[in-house]
Amino acid sequence: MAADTRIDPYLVPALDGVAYGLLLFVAAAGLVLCFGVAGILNLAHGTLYAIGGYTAAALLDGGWPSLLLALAVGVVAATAAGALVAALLTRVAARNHLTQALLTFGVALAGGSLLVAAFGPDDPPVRVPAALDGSVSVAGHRYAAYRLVFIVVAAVLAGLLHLTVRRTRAGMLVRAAVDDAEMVAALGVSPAWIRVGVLAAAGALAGAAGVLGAPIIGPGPDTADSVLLLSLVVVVLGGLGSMTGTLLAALAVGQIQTLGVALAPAAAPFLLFAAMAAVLAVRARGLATARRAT
Amino acid sequence: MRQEAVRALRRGVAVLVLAGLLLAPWAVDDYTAALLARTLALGLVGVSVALLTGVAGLPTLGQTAPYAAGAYASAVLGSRLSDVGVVHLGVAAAAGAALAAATVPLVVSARGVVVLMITLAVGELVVTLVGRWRSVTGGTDGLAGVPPVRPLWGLPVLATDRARYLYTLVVVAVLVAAVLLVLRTRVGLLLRAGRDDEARLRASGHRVSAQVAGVHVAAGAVAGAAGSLLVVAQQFISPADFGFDTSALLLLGVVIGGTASVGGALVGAAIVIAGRDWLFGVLPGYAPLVLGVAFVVTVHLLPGDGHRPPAVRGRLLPGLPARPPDPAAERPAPTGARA
Amino acid sequence: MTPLLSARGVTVRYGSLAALDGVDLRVDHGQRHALIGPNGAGKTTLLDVLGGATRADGGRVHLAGRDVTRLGPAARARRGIGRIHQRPATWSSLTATENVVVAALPHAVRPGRWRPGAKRAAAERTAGVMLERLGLRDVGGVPAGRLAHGQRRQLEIAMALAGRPRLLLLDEPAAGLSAVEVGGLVEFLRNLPRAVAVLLVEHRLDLVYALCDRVTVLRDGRTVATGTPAEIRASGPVRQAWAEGVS
Amino acid sequence: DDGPGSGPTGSIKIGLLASLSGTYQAVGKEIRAGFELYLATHDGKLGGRKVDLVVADEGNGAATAVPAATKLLKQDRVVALTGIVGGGSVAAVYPLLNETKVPFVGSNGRPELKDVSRIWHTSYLSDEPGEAIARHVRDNVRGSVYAIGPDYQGGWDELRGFTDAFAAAGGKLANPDGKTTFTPFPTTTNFTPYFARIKASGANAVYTFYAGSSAVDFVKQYAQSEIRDLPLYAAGFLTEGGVLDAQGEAARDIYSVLNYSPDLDNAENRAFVAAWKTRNDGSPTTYAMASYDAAAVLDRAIAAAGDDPTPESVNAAIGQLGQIASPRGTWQFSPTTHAPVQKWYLRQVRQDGRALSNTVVGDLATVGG
Amino acid sequence: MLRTERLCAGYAGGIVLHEVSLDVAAGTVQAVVGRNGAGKSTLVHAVAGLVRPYSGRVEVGGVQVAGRQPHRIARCGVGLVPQGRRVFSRLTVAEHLVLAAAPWRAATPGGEGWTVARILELLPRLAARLRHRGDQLSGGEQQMLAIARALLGQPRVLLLDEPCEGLAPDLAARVRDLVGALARTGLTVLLVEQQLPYAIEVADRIAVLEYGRVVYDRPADEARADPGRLAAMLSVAAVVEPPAPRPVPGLWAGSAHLTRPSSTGVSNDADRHP
Ligand SMILES: Nc1ncnc2c1ncn2[C@@H]1O[C@H](COP(=O)(O)OP(=O)(O)OP(=O)(O)O)[C@@H](O)[C@H]1O
Ligand SMILES: Nc1ncnc2c1ncn2[C@@H]1O[C@H](COP(=O)(O)OP(=O)(O)OP(=O)(O)O)[C@@H](O)[C@H]1O
Ligand SMILES: [Mg+2]
Ligand SMILES: [Mg+2]
Repeated sequence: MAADTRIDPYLVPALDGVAYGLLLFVAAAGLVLCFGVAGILNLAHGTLYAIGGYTAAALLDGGWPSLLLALAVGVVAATAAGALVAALLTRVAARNHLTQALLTFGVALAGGSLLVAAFGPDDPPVRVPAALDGSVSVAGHRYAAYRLVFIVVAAVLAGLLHLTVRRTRAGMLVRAAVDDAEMVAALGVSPAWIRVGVLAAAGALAGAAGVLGAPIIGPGPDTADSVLLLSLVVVVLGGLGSMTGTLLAALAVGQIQTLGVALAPAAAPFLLFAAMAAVLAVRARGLATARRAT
Repeated sequence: MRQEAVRALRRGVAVLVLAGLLLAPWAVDDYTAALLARTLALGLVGVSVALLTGVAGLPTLGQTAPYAAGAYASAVLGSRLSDVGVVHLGVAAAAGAALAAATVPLVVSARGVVVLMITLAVGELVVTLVGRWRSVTGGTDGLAGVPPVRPLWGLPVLATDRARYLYTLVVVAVLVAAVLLVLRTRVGLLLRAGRDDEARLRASGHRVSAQVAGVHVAAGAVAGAAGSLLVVAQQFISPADFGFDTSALLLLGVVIGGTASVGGALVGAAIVIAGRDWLFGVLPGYAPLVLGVAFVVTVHLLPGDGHRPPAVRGRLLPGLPARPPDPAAERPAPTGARA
Repeated sequence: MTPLLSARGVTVRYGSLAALDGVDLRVDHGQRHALIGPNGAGKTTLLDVLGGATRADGGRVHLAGRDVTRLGPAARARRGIGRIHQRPATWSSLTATENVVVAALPHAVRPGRWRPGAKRAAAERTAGVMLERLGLRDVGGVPAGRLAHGQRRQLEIAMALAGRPRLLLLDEPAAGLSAVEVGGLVEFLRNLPRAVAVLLVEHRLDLVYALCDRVTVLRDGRTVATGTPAEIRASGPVRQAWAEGVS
Repeated sequence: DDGPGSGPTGSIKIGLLASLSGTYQAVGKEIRAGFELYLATHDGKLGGRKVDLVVADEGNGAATAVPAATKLLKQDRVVALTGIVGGGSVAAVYPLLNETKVPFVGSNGRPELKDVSRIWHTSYLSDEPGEAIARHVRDNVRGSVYAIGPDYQGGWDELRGFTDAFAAAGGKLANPDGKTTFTPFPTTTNFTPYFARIKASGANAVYTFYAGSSAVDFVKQYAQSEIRDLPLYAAGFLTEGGVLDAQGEAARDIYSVLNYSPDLDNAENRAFVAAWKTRNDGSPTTYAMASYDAAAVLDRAIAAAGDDPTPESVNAAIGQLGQIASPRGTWQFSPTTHAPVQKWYLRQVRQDGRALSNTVVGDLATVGG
Repeated sequence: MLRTERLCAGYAGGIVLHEVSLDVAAGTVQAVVGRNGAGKSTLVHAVAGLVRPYSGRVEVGGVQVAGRQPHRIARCGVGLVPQGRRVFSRLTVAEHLVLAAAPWRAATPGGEGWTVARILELLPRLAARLRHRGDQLSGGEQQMLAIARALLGQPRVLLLDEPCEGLAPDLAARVRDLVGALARTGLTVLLVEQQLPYAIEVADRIAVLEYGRVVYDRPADEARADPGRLAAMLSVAAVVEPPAPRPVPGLWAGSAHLTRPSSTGVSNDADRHP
């Protein structure tokens, strides 16, 4: 009984941490592909997500068909935006990560203000299908139904991504191009088209995440920045390119943001970054001492 | 032949810029002088970012941390000690160096994008701390009414925008010259070598970790000194001066300036920051749009450097370990991010 | 007499694969020692262990009687191990001269009183000599990243020598060198002062026999044989090892 | 066509600094619209002089606000400055105001300042909303109240205003350590862990202050949480302006305290709301109203400042204004704080035609001074 | 089949190749030799499109390809084994083999196509390393992988830039045999080789590059007949005798058995290969 009351208040945060972590994974999925796997630093990722979010806000009317429509439109729009980024990332611009950062940050700045100009400075309301817009009872606590749905969506996405990257020829080409684009070209495949494909696919993922995640991390002037930052954290913590690593990282970040905050509210403002710096530093040390074949 | 011409051209431009900067306060109004002073301070932080990012190959988003440490040390501690600028500079540089030294264990073995994220975290932590330590830093509202300083013992206090600007200019010029001089010695050579291939440097018997730690602390000191200049230029500091967007713009400015070039970093950072400040004034509401488009255009105008991209230590995307580390180490520990 | 270098029971495992499995090796002062064996035998891995780039899972390495097993590559380099890599490793944005200067710096003795730049000047003198000897003087001002493959390999040899090694670890120094350069290399190594011992990994047996006074054959991570070149050539088992290694 | 009593005319430069980009741009745009509305309804004149309104972007805070303000004060040499969303930005601009001796009629953020001789605010002090509602909460909630807010200066002030007055009125906080819970700002987007703590504390009601997207997140998650049945009291910004649309149904029934509501029944407000609706979508917010009032204050002060209004004379004139009729009801500057002494209203989010809106359900206290 | 005509190419630093004209008939091997830095790799890169020629023509099967993007040239049937291996460090050997297979191209003219099975038969060492990543291979293993990668693309024209570098002697010999065999099936080969005797043995024609110019281009028979001229051209002093073309069976035949570690004294016997 006593133990029960001690654990009970943390039950919902822990569950929420899972759902939130999975949302982070979905939001970061596009960036995993782009930066983690293909090595293209796309700082406009958050903007692609925001495109999906605004689409959801504009199209969702509380019914299921509108969800499908929003998903379709959001994915198409974000894919197009991803392809646009790829078009701007010519060979010159893509020559290294820092120039990529410069260019995509520019796209993010400009895209962000265009979105705000189009949709206004306020956070628009998002209406999810009525069946999901409520709370359900979990172990005697109320919990938002929509968040539970995320567990399924994220699991499917993680599996698909893993298969695509590890098992398909396309996935191998993408990884090969990171190592040596010229040799990929010598195999008869255009590295430029790989770049376009990756950014478009990342855009599609971000768009889907934006539509589906809109009820939780909703569209607004800040969305792009916060999604980008969280995604970067998750991707880097996940070890760049490993799907399982990214999933675990997302879950860990989710728990820190919920359970960690519930356990130590006073430390909340420091918790996130302190943990991240510590983990990365420890892991970097691990890598530095790991063997290397010369 | 062509290279010499380019070098001569560059030298000419540098002289022109310097002359322009010296004469500027008599040619422009107070607003522009104040803007220039602030910009120069940020340009100096840009120099420290370039020192790490371009010269040593450790891309950083966290130079705002020693910058903030220097600024607050100068405003709080320096003001109590004396009203002499060089004392403030010393205190600020020491504070910046101390903060950088404290974070050396975090940075020293990380490379590439991991450094980027660790330094980002350090920067955010420092800003959070500054925002909450109200008794000393004035909290999120900042520290207003910092008393003016005199550059040296016996000189009058800096009361006008023009005087403040000239003081900033002199200090920045001296510090940048010092950095350039040091980089011309073997220190610069070793840093560039480390950026290319660290393992080879070790195989030649160099202590790479000590070298990384050293440049990190030195860059911290430069950023700290810049913090003191910000206090002079602006007479007000708040955590907002040291936020993530400042770091990001500085890094981008350094990229525009040519990553590995100290002078370029100063100019690049200054252009980006001044451009933003100026745009906020003249194009209210459209500044981000214009800035964004400007970035996109700039990338395509940047001079290409032949075949090989300038190296970042271990590239931004570090190679995988030769052998997968054991699963326990691979599991990411809990962390978070700013939303 | 204590050997210059002795390695005992060196083992390196990558997962289930043992790249090195209890290898013993002894290099005497001034010796020219060759390490041969089929592809994937573990030669490079052994050099990595000796140079400190790879930490062994088992075994010990002694340099001039001192246990250096736990030292990193930098410390070993300062104790006199010079290294060239199978894939030429140079600092690509530095010029050839600067490469050699950097390699010489930890070992450059500064003359007398401290003067700014004295150490670098000393290193620069060393670099000049080394480049001259390896025939790289013409490309001294070219960034290493723009050198042809063979030039880079020669550059690395110059770098290794600039570090005043007692022991040179050479991983296929002749690979990718043209016939003239190979000739130069052989000449060069022959004239190397006897104070420098050499451990040479090479697939070109002609070079091995021309240069070395001792040969160790490695296969599947084990030493198969050690002896003089004549003994090795005469050995049946070695021939077999070699032939099987490739089929 | 000069107004009667006004001397030789020339135009007069007024600087408006507000967040037109970044996190607070929603507020910034209301402020700009409020000021421009006053000008539009008054022939583009203040005190009988054609106004040359110079607008600059405050951005996200002090770092961008300072250069923009420097430009207004030192390059454009405005006679008076108005606007400014963030309290931090005001603090940052403050030394400049002292240096250039230009009066500032702020319409939103108000930090703690040593010397307010040139600083005026048409908004409120950050601790006043809480102070105004504390007694009401004490009287209407049976049991303890949980206080929670964002962790920055504005949040500290807002919550301190409530907790101090609440304690003075004999109320009891439900927070375990008796202190307000502060959430990292603006990083917190997920409030579920805090709701779990509130549930565990056994509180009977919640008092809070959030604005902007934090407010949206807080309200939406609150409505789906296990404490959704606890009454929620808040400083009015929780449901003010655009955020209410984004919150939708989730905001229904929330109580808030504010110095303004578009449905207030007085002549000034009817005129103001009608004019607003012809030029903008939706109803005006307190931000727009405060900026409208700032224009009104400047209008009267410039008129009173004589033939050649200088920053000094305008500043002196502001001090002599006395009662000001405003859409929020009549108010006046407190001689000590230079912020309004004004009436506060209790509002509840209710159905109003097709949309939800903040409906005034009672008067609270007159606070200020 | 492969022709270059007055081909000029170089890097931002300047011109490296000066009007290089070569004509490689289908089914023959053209060897290119020359000192370090002579421009051999640059020539290979220029043909493959990795270096953009300044002027001149490159024809593959009669089609002018100079100036095209490298992947387009590859699709014309040009396979490349680059100097320095350049295997993909994060891909496993198996993944390399999957990637290299060119699904859009039919089998090589004349021969049956290269399959993974055939490759693994030729290079059995790779079969044991299928799950290793590129950066976990030894130098020689990487070289094998680079060769495998090029062959699986079913090339009509094969560019080999020192394909035997780092290979153990008998494997190197097998690769050389393979080059000859490939040419006999109709493949066109441009072979950069440092070891003159090998080049002479396997090639149909030999060209010498010096400072980016072709200073010698004759049928290999002529070179065989008069190796001195070629050697002089490359100014090879007879410091080291040319190595035996391949390990003859019985190379190390003998009776001496070696103990491990044997401690026979240091012998300074600098004797040479038979
Ligand atoms: N990091 C690693 N992970 C897994 N296996 C490795 C790693 N490094 C080397 N190996 C394996 O260890 C074995 C020995 O490699 P090593 O590089 O020492 O061979 P080598 O004798 O130098 O061969 P070569 O003559 O081809 O260069 C090889 O089979 C290689 O695949
Ligand atoms: N990326 C580059 N940028 C500038 N110059 C280069 C570059 N690569 C090679 N060079 C120069 O071009 C010339 C020819 O180089 P190349 O690599 O073609 O020679 P090579 O004949 O292949 O030599 P090796 O036998 O050593 O491989 C050399 O002088 C070299 O310095
Ligand atoms: Mg090897
Ligand atoms: Mg070559």
